[in-house]
Amino acid sequence: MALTPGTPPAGGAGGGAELPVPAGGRSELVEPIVVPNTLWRPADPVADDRDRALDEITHLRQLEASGLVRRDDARWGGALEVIPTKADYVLDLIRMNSLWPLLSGLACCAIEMMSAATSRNDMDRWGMFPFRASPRQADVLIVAGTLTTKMAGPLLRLWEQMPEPKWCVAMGDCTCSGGRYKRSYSTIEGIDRIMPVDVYVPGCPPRPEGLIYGMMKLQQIVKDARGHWPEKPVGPTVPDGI
Amino acid sequence: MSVVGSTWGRLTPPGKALAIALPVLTALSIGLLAVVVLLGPAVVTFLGDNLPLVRFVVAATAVLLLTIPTAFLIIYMEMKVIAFMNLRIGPDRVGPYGSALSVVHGLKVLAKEDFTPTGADRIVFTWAPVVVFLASVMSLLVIPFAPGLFGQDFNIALLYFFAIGGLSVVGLLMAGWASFNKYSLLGGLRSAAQVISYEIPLTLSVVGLIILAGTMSLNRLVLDQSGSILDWFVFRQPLGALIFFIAATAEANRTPFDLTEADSEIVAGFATEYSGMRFGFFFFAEYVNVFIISALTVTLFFGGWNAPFDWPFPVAVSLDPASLGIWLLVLVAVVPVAGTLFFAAPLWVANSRLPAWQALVIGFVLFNLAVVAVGLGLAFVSFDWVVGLAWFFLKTYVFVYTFVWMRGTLPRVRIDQLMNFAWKWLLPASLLNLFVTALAVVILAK
Amino acid sequence: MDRAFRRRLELRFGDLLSGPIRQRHDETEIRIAPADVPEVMRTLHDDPAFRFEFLADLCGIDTGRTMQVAYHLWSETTPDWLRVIADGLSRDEPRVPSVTFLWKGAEWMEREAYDMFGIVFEGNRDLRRIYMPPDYRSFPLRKDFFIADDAARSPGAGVRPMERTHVPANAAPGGVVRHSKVD
Amino acid sequence: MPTRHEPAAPYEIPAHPSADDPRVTLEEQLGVFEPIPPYPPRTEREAEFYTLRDGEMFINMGPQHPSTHGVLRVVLKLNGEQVVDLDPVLGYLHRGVEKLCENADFHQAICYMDPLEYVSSLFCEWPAVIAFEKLLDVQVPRRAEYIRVLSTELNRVASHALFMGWMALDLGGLTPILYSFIERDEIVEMLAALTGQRMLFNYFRIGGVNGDLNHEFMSRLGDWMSRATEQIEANLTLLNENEIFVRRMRGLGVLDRETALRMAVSGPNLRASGVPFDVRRAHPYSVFPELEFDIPTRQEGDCLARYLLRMDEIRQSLRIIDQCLHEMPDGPVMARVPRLLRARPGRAFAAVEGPRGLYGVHAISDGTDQPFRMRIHDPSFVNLQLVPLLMPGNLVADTMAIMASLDPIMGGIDK
Repeated sequence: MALTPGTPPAGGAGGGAELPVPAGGRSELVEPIVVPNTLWRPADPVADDRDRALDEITHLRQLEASGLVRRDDARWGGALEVIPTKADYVLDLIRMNSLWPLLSGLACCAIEMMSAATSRNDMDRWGMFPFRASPRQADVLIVAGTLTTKMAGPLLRLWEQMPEPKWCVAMGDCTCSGGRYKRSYSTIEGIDRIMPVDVYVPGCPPRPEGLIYGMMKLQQIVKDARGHWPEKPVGPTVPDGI
Repeated sequence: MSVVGSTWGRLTPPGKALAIALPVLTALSIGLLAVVVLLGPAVVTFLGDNLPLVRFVVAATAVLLLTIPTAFLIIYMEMKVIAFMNLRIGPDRVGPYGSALSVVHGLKVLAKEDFTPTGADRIVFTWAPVVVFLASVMSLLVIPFAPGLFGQDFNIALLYFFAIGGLSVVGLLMAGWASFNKYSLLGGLRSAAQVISYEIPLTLSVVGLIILAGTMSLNRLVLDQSGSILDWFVFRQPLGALIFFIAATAEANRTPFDLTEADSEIVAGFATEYSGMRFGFFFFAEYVNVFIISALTVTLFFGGWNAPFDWPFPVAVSLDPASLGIWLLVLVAVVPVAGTLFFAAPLWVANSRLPAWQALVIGFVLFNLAVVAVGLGLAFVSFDWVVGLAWFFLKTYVFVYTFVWMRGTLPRVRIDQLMNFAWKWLLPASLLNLFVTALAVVILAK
Repeated sequence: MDRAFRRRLELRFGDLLSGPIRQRHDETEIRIAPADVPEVMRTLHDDPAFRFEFLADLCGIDTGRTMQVAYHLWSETTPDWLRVIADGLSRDEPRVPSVTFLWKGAEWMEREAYDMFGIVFEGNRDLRRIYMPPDYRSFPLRKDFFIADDAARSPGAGVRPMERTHVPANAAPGGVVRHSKVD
Repeated sequence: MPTRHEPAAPYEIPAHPSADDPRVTLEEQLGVFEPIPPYPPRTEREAEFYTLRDGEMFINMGPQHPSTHGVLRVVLKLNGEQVVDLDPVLGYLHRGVEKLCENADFHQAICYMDPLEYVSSLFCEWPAVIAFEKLLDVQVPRRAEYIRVLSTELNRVASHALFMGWMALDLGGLTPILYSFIERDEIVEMLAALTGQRMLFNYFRIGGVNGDLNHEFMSRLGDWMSRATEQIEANLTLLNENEIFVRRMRGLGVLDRETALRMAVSGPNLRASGVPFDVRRAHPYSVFPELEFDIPTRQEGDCLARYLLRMDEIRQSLRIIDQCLHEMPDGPVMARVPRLLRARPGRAFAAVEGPRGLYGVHAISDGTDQPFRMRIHDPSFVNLQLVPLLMPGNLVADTMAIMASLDPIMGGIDK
């Protein structure tokens, strides 16, 4: 796995600004699909302008130009606009409601992660409970605990073994920024140096309620992604100079 | 210039082409319809001539369609029941009381990325889930759900069932071998050893029952148990029933015998490398197996679709529409109106804010509900297959609940304990059961 | 402080001790040469007068000048912790005999000391890195291994900015290595 | 036999491959991840382990595995289902705590202690605090001592409750861990009311504790104590009367007395083998000489004995908590300690008895406000050495049982 540029510039230790920051599954919405009118010329000269590109002349503009109804009244046109994205939307509603975390804890936060799944505060209510032991069947990687340089490789391998669509939640200060071990010689200051992160849950460790809140934020992200998860930057993105 | 001409003039070339093509297509479709209408009777007669084929196709389709909601229902049941045993709430966000969550899980698994790991044997890896799933579905085919309601009934149905049940092991072994993963390999070998060694007590435990009934057709086995509750085989073969239940649990890889996907030992067993819908097939097959094992236990030992007691209020619906004559029309015309008014009037009287039309609407809905309820009640007491179906599913889900209960309660046994139990306890017990049964039959025959 | 215990130690290991026996609070500390570790340990473990059966801790120490290995022992014959310090290991080639022939459980602790300080325990049959990756290059707990933004790089080693004026005696000019006042 | 060791010679300004070093690429840090090392074996033990006889195979368990608690990695050498040998690989959670403590002053060093044993954090603070107090010759008020004992015993109960759940989970039981988490959450919430944090309560201070008992803590504690015994007994009946559970644990991983002493094991694993060594009695600290409680000991030394012994310790801890509540004196909870501490040069060693054994801290001061050397001795680090000793000959499923019965915590094992 090509994690780094071949010859990193010396002294580029802090240089993490220009790298592509992993956006948490977020991307702008697609344009509604319009059906170009290639079958007849409009009788209305207002709508019949030849200088515009052909695919801009749509049934909806016909309707607007005719002045009989407003564009929003066009039921079939509205359907044409909505249906293609609606399917993805439904798919995202489905994905949002069944997020299976990977049963992997690194350190202290793992205990709170387990506590978030147990009786007192029950993550199962949102369909997040079946902690899959195999990364092949997991949707969310909750990185709970300090990430050391020795553990980074196995963690990356886990992340790459998970099938798309997948999300990553950084739980705890150590995974968000290095936390109290930032100065140490064997820790990685925040997992976003080696993998894309969707939700950061700060705290040392965060309470289970905090984790559940983060997971609900992740649900919102999944819902807003509107089925465009392939556009999400996937795989490790490493700043220069590490 | 005529309207037609102006319209034709404004058409672009593709528009013109379409304008010409549309009538042609219409003509063609009409012709096709005519052909169908002409040849239809011949086809119908052909199907009528060999009805078993039709019946088989319909039954297979119905069974295949039955598995999916069954699996969803059992998954949801397991989630809720185990949550209840864990003092949790369980899923309650998706759908009413989280009832849609299992469907959502299934659809999500369907939409996941699905890949084959490097080094895996692609063909075997691809076909293993299909084999496992089909084995479950095919063994559903012989189970009599109700009098006259079964896929196929042939005199070696029980043998067929065990044969197909053994087929699922092949699938698990394929999955474990083809995954190119040592955990999967361990899981597959465990499942092979376990299922093969539990096949023997499973089969031997029902031989005594076969001796008593003299048949291997599940349908006739159920008919033998009709009558009072004491005719059920569980009272004539208690030891056999116990052995069958235990062996069946191991057969379905359920706790405490779920060594094949032991989460805490071998990560996910044979399914470690499976993702997406292939994993979904395993997931479904597990729960369909639970349903099948429960159904077979009910069929063999707990009377199948026989009611444990007769319906105390015999109702004879002898309504012959022809005998009513003109009154039938009156009935159809008057009863809905009267019923609607009957339900609507108290509402309208009681609530002064309620407009009359809303009261009428509500009344009409209530009336329809009442009609449906009465119809179902009549069907329940009059059509025996409805009664049978109800009893069958009731008993079956009692056993499904038992499986879930065991899963929530018991830890897992070790592989050597599993084998010792199979060979040192279950097998001698089943042989003893067989011997005693045969002896009793011979003595009684004298 | 157990004076009688101190006397017993002096009587038993009079010539083996490389320094005075120190006692503070509930601890008794003796110092020996690295070569004498097996003999002293075996005596402490087997002699019915001592019966130090329980090894509480084993750790390496880098005092900036030399390396040390400290063993903490417990026995029911004395209320004190006994600290045995194998003193005077060279920082370039630190070597000390292993005590795994008495306490096999010391194996991993010796591996840790090797991993952190580079101290070689002769006789330990599994002496490899235990924490750091196998291809790791240096020994983190040595005093000349600085973590990033280390205050010890600056003069006034380890003193917080609120008292910059105070420069402790142990702050070498340039503060390369932080020597210890304790020997 | 002297082993190959890497040349310790060049020690100029560090060539340390840490994440801060711009000269080191990430591949170098991530390292190789192969069950069979690509390099030639460095020790005879490694050479012996990594040679396969026919019929044997390696299986690499961890660092991410559901039942290696945390990121322990174990390379198993299997013969079918039977474990021939295994080699634990540590260091996946090595955070360099000792180095960080040497670069922090005494107050800051205490807060690095917490995450070591994230299930029983107070037991990691305690020896450090005692060692610093020895260095500084600080006398702790008696009320502070009582509060320390009270809070740590509560923490011990929480830790052992979690142990029960994990034990059952690794044996395949689904439900008990949720019950034990209910207990643990109650205790942790009341400790949060006392200390302000839910897991890593940085509560002990040099010369006392960080605050007196408050009303919420006392009310929660009384509420819990009134029903603790019944709840814990009820949870225990779920496992102790379970035939499968008992049959899988009895006679598994037997550890005899001499081996336990030779392995320098401490804590419940040692007492389950018949050695009544408990630091609270063997080398009394704090106010334990004034409290009366028993040291439960068992002779079998198998997994079941270790499990049952921890359950007995829960009952003893409840006794101690009860006495603390009755005998707690009034007074201050902090000694008069200057904000800027300067210990006089010297060494101190302090040890406490935790839920997993002897937690020790060996602190050296050189006159500055920072510990010159801070050695942290963790019991689970030593206890984990038992796994290669007890495992061979058992089945794969027993690996989980034995490892769970030793109750390791990775945060403490690789500091």
